[in-house]
Amino acid sequence: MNLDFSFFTPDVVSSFIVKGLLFSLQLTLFAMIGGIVLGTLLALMRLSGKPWLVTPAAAYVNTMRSVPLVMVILWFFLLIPLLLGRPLGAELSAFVTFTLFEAAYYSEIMRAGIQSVPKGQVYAGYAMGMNYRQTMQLVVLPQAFRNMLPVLLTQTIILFQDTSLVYAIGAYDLLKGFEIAGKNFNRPVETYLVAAVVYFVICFGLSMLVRRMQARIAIIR
Amino acid sequence: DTLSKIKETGTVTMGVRESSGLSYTLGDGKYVGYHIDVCQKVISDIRKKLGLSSLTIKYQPVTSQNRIPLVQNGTVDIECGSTTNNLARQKDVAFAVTTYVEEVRTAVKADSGISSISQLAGKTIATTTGTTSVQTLRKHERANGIDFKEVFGKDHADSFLLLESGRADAFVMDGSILAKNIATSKNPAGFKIVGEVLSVEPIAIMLRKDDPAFKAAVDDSIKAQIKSGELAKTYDKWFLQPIPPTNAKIGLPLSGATKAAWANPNDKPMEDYAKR
Amino acid sequence: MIQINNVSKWYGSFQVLTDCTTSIKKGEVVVVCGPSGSGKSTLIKTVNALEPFQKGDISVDGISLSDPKTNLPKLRARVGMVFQHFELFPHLSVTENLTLAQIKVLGRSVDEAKARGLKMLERVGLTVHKDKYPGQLSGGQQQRVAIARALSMDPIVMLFDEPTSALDPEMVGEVLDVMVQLAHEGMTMMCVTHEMGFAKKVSHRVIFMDHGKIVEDCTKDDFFGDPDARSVRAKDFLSKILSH
Amino acid sequence: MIQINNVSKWYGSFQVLTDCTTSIKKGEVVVVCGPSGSGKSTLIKTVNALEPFQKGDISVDGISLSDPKTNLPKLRARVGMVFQHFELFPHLSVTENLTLAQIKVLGRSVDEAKARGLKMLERVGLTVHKDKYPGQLSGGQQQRVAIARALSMDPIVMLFDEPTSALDPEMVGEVLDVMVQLAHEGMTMMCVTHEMGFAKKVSHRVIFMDHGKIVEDCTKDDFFGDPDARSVRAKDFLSKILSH
Amino acid sequence: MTWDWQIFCTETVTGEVLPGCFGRGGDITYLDWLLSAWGWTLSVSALALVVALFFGSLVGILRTTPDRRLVFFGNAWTELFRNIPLLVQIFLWYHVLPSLFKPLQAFPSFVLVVFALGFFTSARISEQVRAGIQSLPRGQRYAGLAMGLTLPQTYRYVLLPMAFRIIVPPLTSEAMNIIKNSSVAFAVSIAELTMFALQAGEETSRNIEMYLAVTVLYFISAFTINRVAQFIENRVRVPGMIGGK
Ligand SMILES: Nc1ncnc2c1ncn2[C@@H]1O[C@H](COP(=O)(O)OP(=O)(O)OP(=O)(O)O)[C@@H](O)[C@H]1O
Ligand SMILES: Nc1ncnc2c1ncn2[C@@H]1O[C@H](COP(=O)(O)OP(=O)(O)OP(=O)(O)O)[C@@H](O)[C@H]1O
Ligand SMILES: [Mg+2]
Ligand SMILES: [Mg+2]
Repeated sequence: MNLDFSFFTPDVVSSFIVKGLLFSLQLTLFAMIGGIVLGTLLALMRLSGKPWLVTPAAAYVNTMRSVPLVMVILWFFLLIPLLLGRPLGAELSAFVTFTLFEAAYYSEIMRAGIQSVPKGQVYAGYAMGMNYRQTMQLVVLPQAFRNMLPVLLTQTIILFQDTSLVYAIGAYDLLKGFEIAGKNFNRPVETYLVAAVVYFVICFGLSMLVRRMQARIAIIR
Repeated sequence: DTLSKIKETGTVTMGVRESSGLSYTLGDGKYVGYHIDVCQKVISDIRKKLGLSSLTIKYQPVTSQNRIPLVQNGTVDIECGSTTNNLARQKDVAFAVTTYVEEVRTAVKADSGISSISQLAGKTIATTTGTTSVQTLRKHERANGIDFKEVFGKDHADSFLLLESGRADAFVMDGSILAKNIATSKNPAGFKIVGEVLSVEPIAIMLRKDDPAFKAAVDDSIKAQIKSGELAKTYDKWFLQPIPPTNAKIGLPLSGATKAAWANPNDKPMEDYAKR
Repeated sequence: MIQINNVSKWYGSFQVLTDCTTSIKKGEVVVVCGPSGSGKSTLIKTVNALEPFQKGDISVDGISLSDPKTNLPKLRARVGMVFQHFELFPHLSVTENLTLAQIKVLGRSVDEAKARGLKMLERVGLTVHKDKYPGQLSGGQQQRVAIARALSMDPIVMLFDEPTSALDPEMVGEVLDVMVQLAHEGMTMMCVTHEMGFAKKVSHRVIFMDHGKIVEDCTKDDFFGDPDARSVRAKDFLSKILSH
Repeated sequence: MIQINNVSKWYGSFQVLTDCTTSIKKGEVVVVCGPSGSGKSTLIKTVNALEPFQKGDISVDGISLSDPKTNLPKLRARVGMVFQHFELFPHLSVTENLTLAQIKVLGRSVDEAKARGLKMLERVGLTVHKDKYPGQLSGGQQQRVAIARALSMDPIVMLFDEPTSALDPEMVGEVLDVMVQLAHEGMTMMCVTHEMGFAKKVSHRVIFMDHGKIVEDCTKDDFFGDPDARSVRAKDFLSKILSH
Repeated sequence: MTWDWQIFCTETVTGEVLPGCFGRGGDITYLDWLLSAWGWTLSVSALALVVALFFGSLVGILRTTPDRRLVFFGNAWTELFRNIPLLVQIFLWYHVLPSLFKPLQAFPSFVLVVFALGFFTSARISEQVRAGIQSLPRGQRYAGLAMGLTLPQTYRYVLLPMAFRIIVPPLTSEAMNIIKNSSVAFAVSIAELTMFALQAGEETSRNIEMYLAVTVLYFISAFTINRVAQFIENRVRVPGMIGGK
């Protein structure tokens, strides 16, 4: 196999790759933060013990987890304009869909995290006069979050890779950048090889970074 | 309706493809190609007609799966990718007069000795998922009783790679796409386009249904471009001259079918071409 | 100070507490003992409404728990509680553990809370560890911090749920010492514990529970001095606990 | 029976055991005590090679552990071990817990293994629970099953690592009773425990460890009878343990 | 918007609507095609799941052994396969590796995609298996060894039965993910549900109907897995322990 990377000029990188990379990173960051916040709320609903909160939260999470993300993206993109009566841009649509979808996954992680905090901690919070919100916010969630950091990270790496599914609605992400460059120059093998390396470096770097961060914020036991 | 919406908002949303023969991106939000040039001319004509001093064009990349819903739901005002005008689609959307007639052909390796589709019995043929060529191939197989193995690339670059790497003996696809892939390949002399035309497809600008005023405005502009020879110039620019980003020449002369369509502007669907 | 009247509690159809009645006066030290699963932890948790109960009533300092108008968090802030497994907040430093509830619940300023917390920390003899995290302390030290944490809220009564049973035997002493000192200072205390030495030394009364019932509720001297007058179950329990 | 010669062990750069030497004769009962973290568990785990060590040698029944030709699993099968947290296999019933290793390691038939296991279960007085799962038993019962499990392998020596320290005080007695009986029957035993009553009653020798070193290794009578002759650390430890 | 459900009864070449919706004698309706695509999706998923469970468990176990080299190998495997997007991995398996290792060309794309998807998922399963084993008290391993079981026997009889019980829920998610991720198989010419949706949507211009049908089938497949896993979870629940642990 003769490989030809000569077309990979700085110009190509800046016009094809950088834009996609930025979008992927933005989308990942936004969906991660939004997803964790929303997911935590869903997890608290599911753990509340009140049927009128548990049932809708569980239904939402289970449905989202049973449908491929690309279908959710597409449905949201195609159907919401029909409901709203006006179109939503591909980007905005992607931000909203990813947040809603990832929330289902993050909620499962946060639920496990909350359950990993001993019940005695909740009792201790209450016993000191804290109310439900304070106990969750000051005692339980900080611990749940620290305990679950590695899993949250793994999910975020998946999320970063999944941003490529925005192809379905014509948004432009990192992988799309590589693919288009590959098609325009008709060098798919070379671009995919570079893509593999770039993704590996980013994702692996990310997991290293978080591993380091975790060592710093992990709970000393 | 679309014209008044354009006038009101001062913007028009153009549906574009990231990488098709007639419409592709150079990255950085730049979209170019034969159909895009045609559309830009159409839009500037419409701007003059509406008496606007400026009109912002928003580019909305579309895929073959979502382009029709996007035109239907109003996200896209004028779709300038490379969409085949056929009867099924006419139920959902409208088409402007045909701007280009695509011919489905076969690319093979130059040294393969294959010169006709009939030599492909028992061979492996590549084509791309989500294109009409797949169905064309199936029809052909059924009609002539030829049996060939099919492999489907996820996009044209993939399919071409199948041919290049020897996994497939032929690549059946729109002629313009074949020509472009060959022109930009590492060894353009190693491939050739052979054999009969498997199907003929009119390519047209796609518009929202039931908006005759807008369609008339677009049609008029295209007809004017044909008359003034501007369309032929645009064709020459994209099919016979070096094009970005690689400066390769596609080298696909104007076909008889396209000439005929220009001579007699119409929005007939693909099925009408097949009957002839 | 604490009035427990005919309290009963069920988990589903399983009755954990049956008709429990007792009261604790200001300055009194009461030890609760009994076999595992007899409902000691449950009883002590009902006192500051950590566990709801279905029948009867409890009042603390004259405030009824079953009154829907009672602000439970506010009441709990005035009742100190120490747990078997310490339940320090592992993600917070010792100082933060001591000040968190003072700031968030009592609304004290950070400085005020710190001053108060460090004073209590000094009292349990751990000032040097103020910047460590709970995980860096031994069990005995953690439990003493937990006591300091409860004390820094200026409680009117302290509840202890087996404060020494998760400790290495070597460390039991240091925690008991702090508790003895508290008792001598006149703190009202309700302690679930199996440390009979502690009960003998400082308690005024002993409550013995079995199967969710208060089986014995008598003075320390009656309990230890006259085992033959006790119920069969209590006598058996005492002999098992004291035998080895 | 057991020979421990100049054993040293490091975790990275941290030395857990320093030059430990002692021996245990057939039929002897030796109690190991000392503060938390002093290396008691580590020492007892090196005896059946659960923890590797870097210097010195240990031999059990004449077989050297550091000899690369020694079949460690086979040797371990002949040494019974009981853990602080029981470590029954939670997914197996009591009977399955008792027979698993007999079948897989000793190659006994299922019937043979069952017969032997049930005999040991009877010995610890738990025959009625043979079909239950560990999670359905109390701590004391679980620990007795764990002892029966070790015994059903016909061990030549039994190692105990704080077998009662995770138990409710009420249940300590039932486990100690089983151990006392074993000792009386002449089993060779090495026990890490803080139960000084047990040590006084049945042990022949007491080993006191501190900071990875064997600080005292003397007869029971010397250890308890003459504390003033002991090292400062051991005396201090004894007074703490026995005070409450 | 109008629905056109008849489209599923249409013959795929002639475009005639067939009575009964199923084609006979070489005729194929879109419904026939849809069901066969579902079959491909399920076959790819099932086989990939087998591959993923096998390699994921193996690698996960290696990462908990005392041997440094095995741990390193396991870590490298996991990082490699989880940090590159699946679609890119598939491309490499299909287009790049065969040109480097000629023998790979002989493998049909079905086999390649099963392994590609299997290996990708194995990286995630290995994480879960490792976490499951490490969540068991250290004493369990000691107890097994102390009774004379060898290390493999300790894994087989003591650690793995509990570890797998603990990780049933995350494994369920992975099994559901594999169904969804199997859609990448279309990239290597497997006629599964996503390819069906792309192709049939293009041919009929009824994208919405096709997507709806495919979404429903994906949902049914994943949800069935979810129920089956729940059943397994209940079956293997250990008496006396909460939550099946
Ligand atoms: N959340 C719960 N749901 C159901 N039953 C429970 C619950 N919590 C406790 N119980 C049961 O209530 C009974 C009393 O429990 P409690 O914890 O009060 O006992 P205890 O006397 O404190 O025992 P220990 O000495 O073991 O701490 C026990 O039988 C226990 O199994
Ligand atoms: N895997 C390990 N890595 C590093 N250090 C360890 C490890 N296991 C034990 N240690 C350290 O070795 C020392 C001795 O531990 P060991 O468990 O033998 O103490 P112990 O005397 O049994 O204490 P305890 O009474 O708490 O059980 C302790 O300081 C402990 O922190
Ligand atoms: Mg209790
Ligand atoms: Mg120990």
